[in-house]
Amino acid sequence: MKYKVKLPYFEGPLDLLLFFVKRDELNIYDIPIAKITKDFLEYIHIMQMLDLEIASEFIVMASTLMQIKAKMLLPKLETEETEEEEDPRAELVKRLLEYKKYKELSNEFSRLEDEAGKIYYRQYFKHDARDYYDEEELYGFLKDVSLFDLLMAFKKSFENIKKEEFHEIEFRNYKVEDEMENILDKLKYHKRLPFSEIFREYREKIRIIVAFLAILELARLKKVKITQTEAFEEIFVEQAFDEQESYANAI
Amino acid sequence: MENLKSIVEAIIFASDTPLSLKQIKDIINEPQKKLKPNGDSKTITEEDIRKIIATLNQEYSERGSAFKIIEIAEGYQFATLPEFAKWVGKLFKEKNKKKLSQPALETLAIIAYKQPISKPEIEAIRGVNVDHIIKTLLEKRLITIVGRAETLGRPLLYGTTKEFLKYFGLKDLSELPKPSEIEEITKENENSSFENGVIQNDGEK
Amino acid sequence: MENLKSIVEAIIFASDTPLSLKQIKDIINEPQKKLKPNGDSKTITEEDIRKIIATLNQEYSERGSAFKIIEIAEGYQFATLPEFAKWVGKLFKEKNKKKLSQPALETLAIIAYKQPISKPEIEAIRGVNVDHIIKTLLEKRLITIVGRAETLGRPLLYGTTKEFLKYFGLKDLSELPKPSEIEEITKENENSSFENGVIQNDGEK
Repeated sequence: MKYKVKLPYFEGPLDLLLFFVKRDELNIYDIPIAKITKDFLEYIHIMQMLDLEIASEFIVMASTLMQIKAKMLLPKLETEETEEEEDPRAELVKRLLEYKKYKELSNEFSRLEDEAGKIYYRQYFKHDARDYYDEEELYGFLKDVSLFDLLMAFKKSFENIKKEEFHEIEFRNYKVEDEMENILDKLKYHKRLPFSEIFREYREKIRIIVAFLAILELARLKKVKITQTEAFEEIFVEQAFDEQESYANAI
Repeated sequence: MENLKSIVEAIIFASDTPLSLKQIKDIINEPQKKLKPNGDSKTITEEDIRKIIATLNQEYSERGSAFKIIEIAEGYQFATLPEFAKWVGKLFKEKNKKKLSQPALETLAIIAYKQPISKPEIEAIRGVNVDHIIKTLLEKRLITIVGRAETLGRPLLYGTTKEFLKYFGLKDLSELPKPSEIEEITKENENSSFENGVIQNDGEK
Repeated sequence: MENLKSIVEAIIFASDTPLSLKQIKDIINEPQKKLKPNGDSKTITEEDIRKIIATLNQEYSERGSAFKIIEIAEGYQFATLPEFAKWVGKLFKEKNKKKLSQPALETLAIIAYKQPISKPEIEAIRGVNVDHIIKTLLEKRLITIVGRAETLGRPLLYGTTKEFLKYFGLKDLSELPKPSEIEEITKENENSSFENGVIQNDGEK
């Protein structure tokens, strides 16, 4: 059995450094770099001894600390540039302060979370005359739809496809009427369509069956003609009459 | 009693299902001494609660309130009065008007990522007829006709519009988030969020 | 006026999301004569509605109501008073309330103050990878994708949502807790100490 332990208190190297600063009451603007580096490495060492996974961020920080330490050991150049020379710790201090700020703010958020958790909204709304909207309005405007929603919707639509591969027959609300519409629609752009073309994009048996019924129904209503030049040749479906719709072919 | 009345009011108000007298009674009587209403040591009966609800409704009516507690088969719940139905109806109509439906959103997403794309291709992905949705998206100027496919029937091809980009704050289509980018974030399964301590169950306080 | 008050009450009461003054106004003002409150021909302003809400809340408070209209997430919605939390909480006992973890709160704090912000920028501040946290926050709809950064790799930018405001009980982003004095100290120090090299190396202790 393998145990994965996460030391609870240190969310990352900055968190650990802040812990040292607080524990030893260090001046954050004047961190004793040698001492804190030593403590930091010791902590990593303990983690290693405990066989804990050490996040790469800790290793990176360890090397940063050692670099700073080395820089600080270098004799200061007594040149006119001295004034502009930056404290090697400056960048680290800045990061620590920044992180500290948000860490403290998160406590504030935690308090707000508790407070807001005491408030409850109405959750059951039946019988509030919701049925007043008409179906037409259903597809409205975008609002509160973000790119994330869009992307998730895209992903979801493909997940649906995957599912269908496993369940070849799945009940769907295919209506003969809808397919009749679809077929007539297709015939607007092409007066004559091979039978197979009508079913080409359909991957579900049920839909093909529905489409087939639709063609028969259209034929019965004399809205399409079904022709075949020879036995076993392609069967064609064509419009039974040309309306102004044939303009589409010209486009 | 005053205190108890407000408690009953709060419970019915916030419940996500209609509540029976028994359910309300049980919540109030639950043996947790510190939760008992001030100095009230006897248990509450269903009849008490029925009376409290009647009192509340009496108060609402006196105040000319737009809502009251109604009793339906499953129990008690708040509802707005029927005379406000037309206003409430307008509210939901407004809300629905402003919302892109899930089917429309999925269709828009497919067009955005696969454009130019024809209706048959969209239908092949979504598995349903999208005539009506395409029409609406066209009307809203979120998509437009960008040409015709070379395939048989030469179906119209759809693509997204400038308005679409503007709404989502994109400069051009190359800025759409890539499925792989989110994949990076979402590839881990649900369990991992617990391992990583994102959600904490702080249990009973 | 009396009538209008009840209409405002009904609309807010029936809504399951916060409604802005504008939304309420638009529902009431919509040019459908038959829906206008009796004999009231002038249009209603947002200020009128704000006053009506104040009056309603005054009435609720006088009546000792368990709920009132609160301003939340850029709108108004009915909610129970916090003192009833222990009772209402019992309704939802089974779904023990999951709180956000410390890392999630820290990440949210950074996003809230620095939005729009990219993942690399968040990671630079936190010093750790935030993939899983971002994913969970997206799924909880506390944050959303708001665009792309101009910087190298054009990373996605994140911002907070209305759900975020609601989750933390905020009216709007201007109500975010203030970063206290720390920031001032930081600034001061940046200007004085670092730049001028005032920090001296007082040797290793």
